Amino acid sequence: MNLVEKILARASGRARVTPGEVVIADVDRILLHDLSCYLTAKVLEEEVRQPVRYPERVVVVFDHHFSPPTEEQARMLQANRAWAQRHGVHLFDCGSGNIHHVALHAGFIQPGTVVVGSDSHTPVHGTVGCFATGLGNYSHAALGLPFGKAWFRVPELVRIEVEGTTRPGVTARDVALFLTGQIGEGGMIYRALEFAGPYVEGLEVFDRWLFPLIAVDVGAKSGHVQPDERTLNFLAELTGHRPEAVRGDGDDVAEVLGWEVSGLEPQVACPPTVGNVHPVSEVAGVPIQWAELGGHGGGRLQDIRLAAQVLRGRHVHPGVRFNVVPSSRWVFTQALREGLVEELHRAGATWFPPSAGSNQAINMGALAEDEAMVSTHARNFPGRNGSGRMYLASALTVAASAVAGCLSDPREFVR
Amino acid sequence: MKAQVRGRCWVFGDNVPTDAIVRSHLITRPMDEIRRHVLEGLNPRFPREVQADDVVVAGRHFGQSSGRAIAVRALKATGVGCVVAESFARTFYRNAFEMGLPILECPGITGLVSEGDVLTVDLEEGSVVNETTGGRAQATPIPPFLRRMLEAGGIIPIARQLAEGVDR
Amino acid sequence: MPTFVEKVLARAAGLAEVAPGQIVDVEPDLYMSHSASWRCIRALERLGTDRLYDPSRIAMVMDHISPARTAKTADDQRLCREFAARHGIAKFWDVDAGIAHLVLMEEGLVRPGMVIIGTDSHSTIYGALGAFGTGVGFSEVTATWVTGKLWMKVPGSLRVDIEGRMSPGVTAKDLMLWLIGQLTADGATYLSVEFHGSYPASLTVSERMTMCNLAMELGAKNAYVPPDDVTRAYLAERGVPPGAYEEVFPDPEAQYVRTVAVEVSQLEPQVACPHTVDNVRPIGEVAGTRVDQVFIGSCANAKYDDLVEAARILKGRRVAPGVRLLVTPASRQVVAQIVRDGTYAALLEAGALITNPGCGACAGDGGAMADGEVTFSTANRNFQGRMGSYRSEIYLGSPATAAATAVRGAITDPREFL
Amino acid sequence: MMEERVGGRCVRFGDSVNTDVIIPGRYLVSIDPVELAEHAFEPLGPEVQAKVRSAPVIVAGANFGCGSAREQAATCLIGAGVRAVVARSFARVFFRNCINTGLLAVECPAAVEAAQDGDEVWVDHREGLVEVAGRSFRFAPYPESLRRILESGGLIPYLKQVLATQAR
Repeated sequence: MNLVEKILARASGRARVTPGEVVIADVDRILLHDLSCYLTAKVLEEEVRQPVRYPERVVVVFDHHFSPPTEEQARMLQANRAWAQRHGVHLFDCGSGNIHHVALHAGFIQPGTVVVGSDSHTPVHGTVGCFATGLGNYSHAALGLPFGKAWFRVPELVRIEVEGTTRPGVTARDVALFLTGQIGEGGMIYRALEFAGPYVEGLEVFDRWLFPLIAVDVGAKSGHVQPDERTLNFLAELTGHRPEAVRGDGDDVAEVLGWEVSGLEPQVACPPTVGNVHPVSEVAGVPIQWAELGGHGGGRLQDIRLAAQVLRGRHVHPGVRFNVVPSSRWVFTQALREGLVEELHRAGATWFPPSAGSNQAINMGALAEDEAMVSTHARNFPGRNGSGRMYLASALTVAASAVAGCLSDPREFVR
Repeated sequence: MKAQVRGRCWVFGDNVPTDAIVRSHLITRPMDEIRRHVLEGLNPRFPREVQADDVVVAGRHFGQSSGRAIAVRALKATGVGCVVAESFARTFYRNAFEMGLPILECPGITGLVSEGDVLTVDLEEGSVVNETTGGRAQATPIPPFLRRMLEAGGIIPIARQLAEGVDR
Repeated sequence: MPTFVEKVLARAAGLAEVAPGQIVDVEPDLYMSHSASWRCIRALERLGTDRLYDPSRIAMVMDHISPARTAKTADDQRLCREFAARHGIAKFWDVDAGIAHLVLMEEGLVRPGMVIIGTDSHSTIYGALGAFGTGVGFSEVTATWVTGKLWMKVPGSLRVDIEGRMSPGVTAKDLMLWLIGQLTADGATYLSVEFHGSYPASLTVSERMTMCNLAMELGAKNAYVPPDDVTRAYLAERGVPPGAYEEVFPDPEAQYVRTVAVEVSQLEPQVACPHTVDNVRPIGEVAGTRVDQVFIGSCANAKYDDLVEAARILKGRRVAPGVRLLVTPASRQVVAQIVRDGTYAALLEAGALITNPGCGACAGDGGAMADGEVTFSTANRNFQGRMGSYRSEIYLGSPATAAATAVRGAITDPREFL
Repeated sequence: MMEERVGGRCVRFGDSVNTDVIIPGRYLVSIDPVELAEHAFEPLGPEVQAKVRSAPVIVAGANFGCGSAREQAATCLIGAGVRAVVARSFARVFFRNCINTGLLAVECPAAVEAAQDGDEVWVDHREGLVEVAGRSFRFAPYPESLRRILESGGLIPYLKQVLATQAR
């Protein structure tokens, strides 16, 4: 069995499972953010009327708001706090960081487990070798919270093998964007993805992170990297506890796709969709007014360090506002210790509280018509950020564009 | 669950995100308000003129992006009888059955219909008949597990049975 | 014999002298508009002219909502940016700069003897540098853009003589709240408030800003601290030499409507209770009141000194469980300072949520409360509904009291931590 | 253009009514009098709001309009149909904003003393007279310069006239 089948078989109490069959599996972790917690709790309280069976498995992170701008939103958070307290679930209030980064940093994600969440990018946790996927509020309210279970149709597994050595200025984010464009939105509906090959295996864990992250954007159910020594060391360092890993047997895959990325240019996902990916040379020169490090795929320490490489000795273009949103308090504190907060501030960037940042423009990130933002965020669909256009790119490209005032190839800035 | 839905169709393209079904800033509003803005960015006439039992037809990967269940709830609140698409984003697909909105995957459907055609959709057989043109298409039949959910009106009524393994 | 305001308005009106009650046309030296600038631009469109009297006197700072969270606000802000570019308005600061008042003072644009109008009522703050600052409506700023002139009624003056040294943990904010409690919210309506004596002379410009800022809550038209070496040093640090301004002092024989003498040695920390700024109690009477949120921000108390004061209490301690501590530094410069000296790290490690600089929760940009919630705030207003629900409450006090309150989760005398 | 004599039924308020009560900050995204009027006095509840909408005159105690410099505190009253505010005293920026938006604001402590909620109150700003239920009270009329602004309907219309005259 492959990794997904092994995890789902274990979780559903079966000797083996095969693609296509429906299983009812135990879930080890349920992740809810501020918006979905509210809606899920409402369904649970009003329609299901059952207690939360395993509160210790439930993690709520307020990340879309770093501070409620309206009374209506304050009420929603107040209701969430009361609900979390009543049921004894884990709560991380505003300013803790992005839901997925917080959950991982706080040690809630372990290899071989079933992780479900209302956020569609929940598959990102497959980075450490778990089966992770996004479910709707009704799944959580009807089965997850009251019974600790979820139904799954066992997916077919597709292995994506990436090899090659990228050139300086080309990052894991560029490779991930490139794959999104190659596979296409919806190209992998209902399937699970295994990211493999020397390129992916050679990456540090927080760079591998960027691959399972794209699973949902190509329509997949989940994405993972087989856990290895690096994964286990990473988790041991994070939590002080070295977990056991489950690995797939390797043969049970429906399809194997391969890419060689040595010659790759930096990539940009252009409006209106995540799959509309172009090499930076095709879009360089498009004026931008906003730049942001943040979101599920950005705001990592790695991103902040990369941006600092570009901004060292330079200043943000006067026509651009550059927002930096750390992915968690840990990252923020570490960036402060490394002097990166001062460095980026001095270069003209503005620091924001750890959160989802401009995702859906709840505290920030609404654009005027004809304005454009380049960011490390995961989505660029129209309507999420006011009237403007969103471009997605690597931290290097975001920083380089912030300096130039238009989409720019970061290789001109880092050598 | 009705066995058949008959109504005018509204046609949308590929990769329609949930953000386009319900825009982000509306999600905390009352459903009565949200309903009046469903899919308005793609077709402003839709929320104003949609009638009970109308059929939404879409291309590939309908309902991608955020897994917000409110996208399904809002579509349901417009009175739409069912959604027929080339394919669905998986969270949308789950949400639809879990909330009792009939949907059918029907490869080739977008080539068969034009906006405003009258369709008859048989949910049990999975057949789609374009009464305006006489064309027909066969959808992937709804798997028994999900059909049961749909017949129950969603996941909540059968949750206990599922959890206790009556299904096995 | 003229007071400060009579001298400064006479100069700006081109008259030898003016008397209280007289209506004069003055030529302000600087016109500040904040996030309301788009309204000024729309009013200008209604006027049907594009001719500005003197673009170099126009200053715009996008501080109240920073950055935008709706397309409408984003459009309004873009309108301001484009207007500034089109008219060559060099004194334009975007959403990342901070609170307008602070930005203008830090940039050395506010100088003794100047007459400054602003679309913000707390424009009285410019008195901290010996300037005349007053709040006006946006239509008035628009009219001044075009004509360079504005009518003003010369106010009478209130003189406050303040002597003594305060004990540690008691600040200029406590003094002002106490004074507002004593004189009430309209104790200085239409009046120019002058602060004299050894106490204001002993303060930093930052603390003087707090005093002149809060004078607005007495109903004052403007406020004033006589310029001195502290003022000159502040300006010199910002590249403004003494020759670049003319200090204005009241005549020793000046006529005041009222004179108040205050001795501050025995003053305790003070708290303004809901829902008016003059509902002031000594800390002992409200200590123990449970809070959900603490906000350290606003033009009253989010300056460098204020955040250092708060951090002194928070360093090595943690915000009480269940309490949110929201810190919004006043400006980019303040952020740079607190990052450099470790204050930022101390606040962060104590559990504070530090936002980007700006008006923040004081202007309704974050920090909203649900029914029944309570915020302790270092801002200058606690009116019903100002931070969310009409059924929530705001208590006002100093940064030190705010920090102590955050640690305990209930209103706390900061002297317990010093 | 403003008539010399305006008035009607009055609604009475106490001291220090602040601008956050008159028009909460969250509505300042608008400058339209009618839109703003919907939210005037919202913190005090719908009964008070209805009273204000049916009363052309506000009678208030000391320090009316204290708080922020927001001009919409005057604009929203105009939108609500208020023609005059008679107070014991005004916060100064509010007073300026009234003149500048063409709303009559009169300080007349004796009239405030005499007026009961619901009384007929009429103001003649040229004569400097407030009538309360038939009794007359004097106040100092506006200086010429302010009267011209007020009678033009506010500062912007006034300035428009001035600019037009200069252009001729």
